[in-house]
Amino acid sequence: MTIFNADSFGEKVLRRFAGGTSRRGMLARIGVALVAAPVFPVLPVSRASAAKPDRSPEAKTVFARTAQTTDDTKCTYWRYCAIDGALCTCSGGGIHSCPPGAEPSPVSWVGTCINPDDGKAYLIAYRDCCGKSFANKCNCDGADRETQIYTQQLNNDIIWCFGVKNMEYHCSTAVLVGAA
Amino acid sequence: MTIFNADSFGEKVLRRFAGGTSRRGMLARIGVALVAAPVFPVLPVSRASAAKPDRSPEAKTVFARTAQTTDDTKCTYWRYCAIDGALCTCSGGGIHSCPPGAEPSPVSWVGTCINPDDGKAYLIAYRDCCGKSFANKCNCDGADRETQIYTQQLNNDIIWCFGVKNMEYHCSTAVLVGAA
Amino acid sequence: MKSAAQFQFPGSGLSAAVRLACATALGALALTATPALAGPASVEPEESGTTTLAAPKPSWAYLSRGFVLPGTAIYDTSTGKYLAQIEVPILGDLAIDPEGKHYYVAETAWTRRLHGTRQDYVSVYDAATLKLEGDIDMPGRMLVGGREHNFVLSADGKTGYVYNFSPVSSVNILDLAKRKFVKSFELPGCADLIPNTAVGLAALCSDGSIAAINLTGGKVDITRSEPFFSATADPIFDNVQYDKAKNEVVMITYTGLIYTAKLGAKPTASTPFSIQEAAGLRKGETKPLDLNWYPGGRDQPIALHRASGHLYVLMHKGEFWSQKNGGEEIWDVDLAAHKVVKRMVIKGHPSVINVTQESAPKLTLVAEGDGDGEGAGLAGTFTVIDAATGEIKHTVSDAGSGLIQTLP
Amino acid sequence: MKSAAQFQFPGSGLSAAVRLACATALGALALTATPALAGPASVEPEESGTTTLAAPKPSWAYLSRGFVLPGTAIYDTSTGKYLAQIEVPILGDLAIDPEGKHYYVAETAWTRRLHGTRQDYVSVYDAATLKLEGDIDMPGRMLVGGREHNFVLSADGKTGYVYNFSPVSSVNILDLAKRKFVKSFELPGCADLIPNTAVGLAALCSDGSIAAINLTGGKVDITRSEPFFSATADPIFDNVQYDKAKNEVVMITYTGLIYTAKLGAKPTASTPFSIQEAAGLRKGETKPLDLNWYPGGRDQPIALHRASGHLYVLMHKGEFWSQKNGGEEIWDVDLAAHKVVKRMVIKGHPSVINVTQESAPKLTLVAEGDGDGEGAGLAGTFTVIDAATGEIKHTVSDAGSGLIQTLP
Repeated sequence: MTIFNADSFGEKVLRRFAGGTSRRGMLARIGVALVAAPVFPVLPVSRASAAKPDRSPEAKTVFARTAQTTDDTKCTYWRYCAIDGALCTCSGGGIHSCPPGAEPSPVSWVGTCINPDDGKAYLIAYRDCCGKSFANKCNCDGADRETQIYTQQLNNDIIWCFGVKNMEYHCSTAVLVGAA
Repeated sequence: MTIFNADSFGEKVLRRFAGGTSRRGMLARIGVALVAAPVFPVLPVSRASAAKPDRSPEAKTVFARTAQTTDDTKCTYWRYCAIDGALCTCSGGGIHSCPPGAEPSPVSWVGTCINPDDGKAYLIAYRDCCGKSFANKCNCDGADRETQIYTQQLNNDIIWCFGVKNMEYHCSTAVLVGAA
Repeated sequence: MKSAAQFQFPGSGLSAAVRLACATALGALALTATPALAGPASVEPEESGTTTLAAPKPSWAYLSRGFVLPGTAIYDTSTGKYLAQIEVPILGDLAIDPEGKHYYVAETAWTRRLHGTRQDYVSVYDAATLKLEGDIDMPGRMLVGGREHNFVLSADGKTGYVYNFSPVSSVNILDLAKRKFVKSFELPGCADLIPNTAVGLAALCSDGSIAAINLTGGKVDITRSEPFFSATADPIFDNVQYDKAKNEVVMITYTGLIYTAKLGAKPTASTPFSIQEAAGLRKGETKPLDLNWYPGGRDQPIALHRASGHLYVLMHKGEFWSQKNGGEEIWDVDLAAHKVVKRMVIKGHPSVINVTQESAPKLTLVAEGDGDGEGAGLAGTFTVIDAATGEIKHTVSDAGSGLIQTLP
Repeated sequence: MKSAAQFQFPGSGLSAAVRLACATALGALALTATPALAGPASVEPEESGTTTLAAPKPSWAYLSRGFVLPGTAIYDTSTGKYLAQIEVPILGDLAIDPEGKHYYVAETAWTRRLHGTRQDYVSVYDAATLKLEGDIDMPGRMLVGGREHNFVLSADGKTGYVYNFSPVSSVNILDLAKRKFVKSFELPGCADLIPNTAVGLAALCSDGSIAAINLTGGKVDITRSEPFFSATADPIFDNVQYDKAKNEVVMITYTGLIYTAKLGAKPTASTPFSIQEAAGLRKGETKPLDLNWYPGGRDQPIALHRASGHLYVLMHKGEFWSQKNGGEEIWDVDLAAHKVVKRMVIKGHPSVINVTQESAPKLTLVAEGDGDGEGAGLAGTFTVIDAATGEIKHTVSDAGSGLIQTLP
């Protein structure tokens, strides 16, 4: 049986949605849904180099080779390898905080970015901040392992504002979820 | 008694609003309203040089001295002396026609512009075309005899879209109403 | 001077224009002390009116202005002239009636701009007057920009299909003749709706297959092809090109593999060929540090001229995962011959390409440019190029930065 | 493979996020074949949150982004830092609660973007969280950009006044404490609402007077001053400057005449003085071909520092009827002394000026620039200048092009 990996969706957020239940409880509930739907294809993810990650410079994308870890208001900041949109860090928010009045979307697209300081890959949830007009500041458009809309959770063109009052797109954050 | 000069508001349009009644009938109806309201100030207009117009180059504004009569898609076209907004001539409309899908506002602000070909002054009704998103093409901002919002009909910042289905501003036309 | 603000017009039954006349008259201006009718105007006053459009032509290009300014501009590629603007909001999707009678716009609005109640609907516009004829309400739609396959019509133009992601993946079916929402069905794991003659629809799926969606029976029947591409390692660009006459779809992957799939009840994909190899170069690879030519563009990297079977592809130099980069060249691919027959150098790194379906096709490009307003969709330059000669026919600056559509 | 699209989640009571997890899981991706909980993440996952704002400060500037992009940006002029965006739509009007607890936005929306039902209302936002607390519906409002006097609050912040032009001129009164529309009254021939301590309101009128609007009784009582300016030959710029402590208003005309009017039950205007004469130059004239310095700016040509009685005016060289031209210099006028005490050369022809009410005031400017996006409100540069020294403290490009407001 294939089990859902909550990390890919930001386990904390799922937990919050489930009303503070434990990760194990959460997974169990999702597991039920999956088990109940065996007729659907449940394929292993081929997240880039998920199995045996090669973090040598030769294995790094252009973005990863030139990324920096000091200024999160620049498109070259390491976590932005697959971001698309206005940086919340330029719009009154933070790297994982929405600006005042905006609501973080509980669901998001994800990316796998390499931190040049330790050479390790991390799972990043690009959580849109929603319900306010487009900030239009520090617009970035990362493309590492970004795919198309038939694989929604790896596509960064979609307005990722679900479960919020209004889906208007304001800006994007890059939340560290864990090691990839 | 002071009588309303329908020219200032585009007499044809007033006539249309009144359901095809004659100009005289129209004036009579407005006259009633004015007569019925003697407590309100009814001052003569001091439209620039209305009494004894001086059309010599020395009496012309900067705009009038440099205006042209050949290209109505340029801000320097003579009728645009007090226009503010996107030219409908650049947006699929004409000098007195709205682009497809837009509705001409029956009321408008007015200007008095000098045609350099005959040196005469004409009354221009700047009729906004409404109900479509801002065209944002060939934006011009004339200022001849343009005043502030306490004299609405000579102000060109107001969205002049009344009596139309939706007041969204699309573009502006410059309709020749008559000799000033 | 003192005045009573409670004054009511005796002529309160008058229209808005007359009331304005009164109101401003009372307020003072635009009155003369000279007698009215002192002399007739020396010039006949002009009538205001509204222009209308001709029926849609194969030479027309429909250019979405992008993410900041609403509106899709219609240009005639023969003259370079701007004709009008269709009211497609930001993130709205335009579908053109194959009969040329209507434009359909799938859109989403909240009753009070950024709050209130969400509404999803298709607005119906007359193609000649661009007047709104009505809305068809529906349960929802995906909010994303720059996609051609989230709102598609059946070949006869009588049925509309709107992709929804709520975040459950589904499709709304609309009867455009009756102007009614018919029903929704879930479409797990697939997106990018493609018309599919006789069957209903097709869609791309995340397992690397194409699904045929049979809508002819009471039950929605979804049949997938064998998986033939990797949705994560080498994805197919969303904006695949559909050829109605052949009921075929032409696709390209990030590395530059070109596939043709025959649709129908069970789709089958061709063996792909490499666009780089078709140009006499080495195949595109997914690994880093491998410098090559790759297809790319923010929204629309390929355009198919159906009658001639030529695919025009925006290509740029770089490494893999540069799929959003704009083009440095247009590669003209003869699909039957598996050959790149021409490479045209272009300026400004356009991220969108399309082609008119005329017998002498014209290429249309949108490049956002690097100036002020970059990323804001205001600085986009629209270029029309003769596909045969590569000659630039028209250039329009400040045109927009979104998708280009042409007649279906 | 075939699948039934009619599938329903057993967990349909789950939230949207979980349904997404399920939906996409079913669709294929974001799953691993490795056991879950194979090892704890080596890094603690971050929590998402939303930042809040401090209480409004005298150093803050509220900059409307203009005619294309909605939103009013808050900048701290001390640091040049962008703090947040208040949801003021295009043509919306912002009023700042003098208690610093709320922001009020008067706006107009149709239920379906460009069609449906018109709605006019004031949205109430919490000043710390910028969360919408509710709307106060009202009969209508004037649609115009860049005006400070279409939505004003009483000195105690408990009453809001919204100017309406339908095209009949009127005023809506709102009870902001109870969040209710109270009533409307007609205001023929006047506009530009100004608070008027103890009485209610004042307004500028087209007969060249100021009206006092007494709202203390059951009946609205409108008393006009003697006419003192010509609304057509030498108009006063709409964005007059109100001094709450003195219940006075400072105004400038197109030629450069500076008036101060004492408000109250019957307003009286001072004898004006010429800004050019106050600088040792000859007075501005209305006739063509007379080259001089004139005040001007698209929206906001003057700013009053109330405590010191200094008026800062955007001035440009030109002829009369150049009132929309941006500034080439800022003239610092000592109102009591009738003297221009300083002239500062500025770049970019800013069309908007304001000043913070700090003891060491800072001037704030917006200039639209001449680049791409001109007229579109995207290329505007925001500049902060030390009013005492003229030193540029901060410059922010792509900031917007609309009105600047500061604390009331």
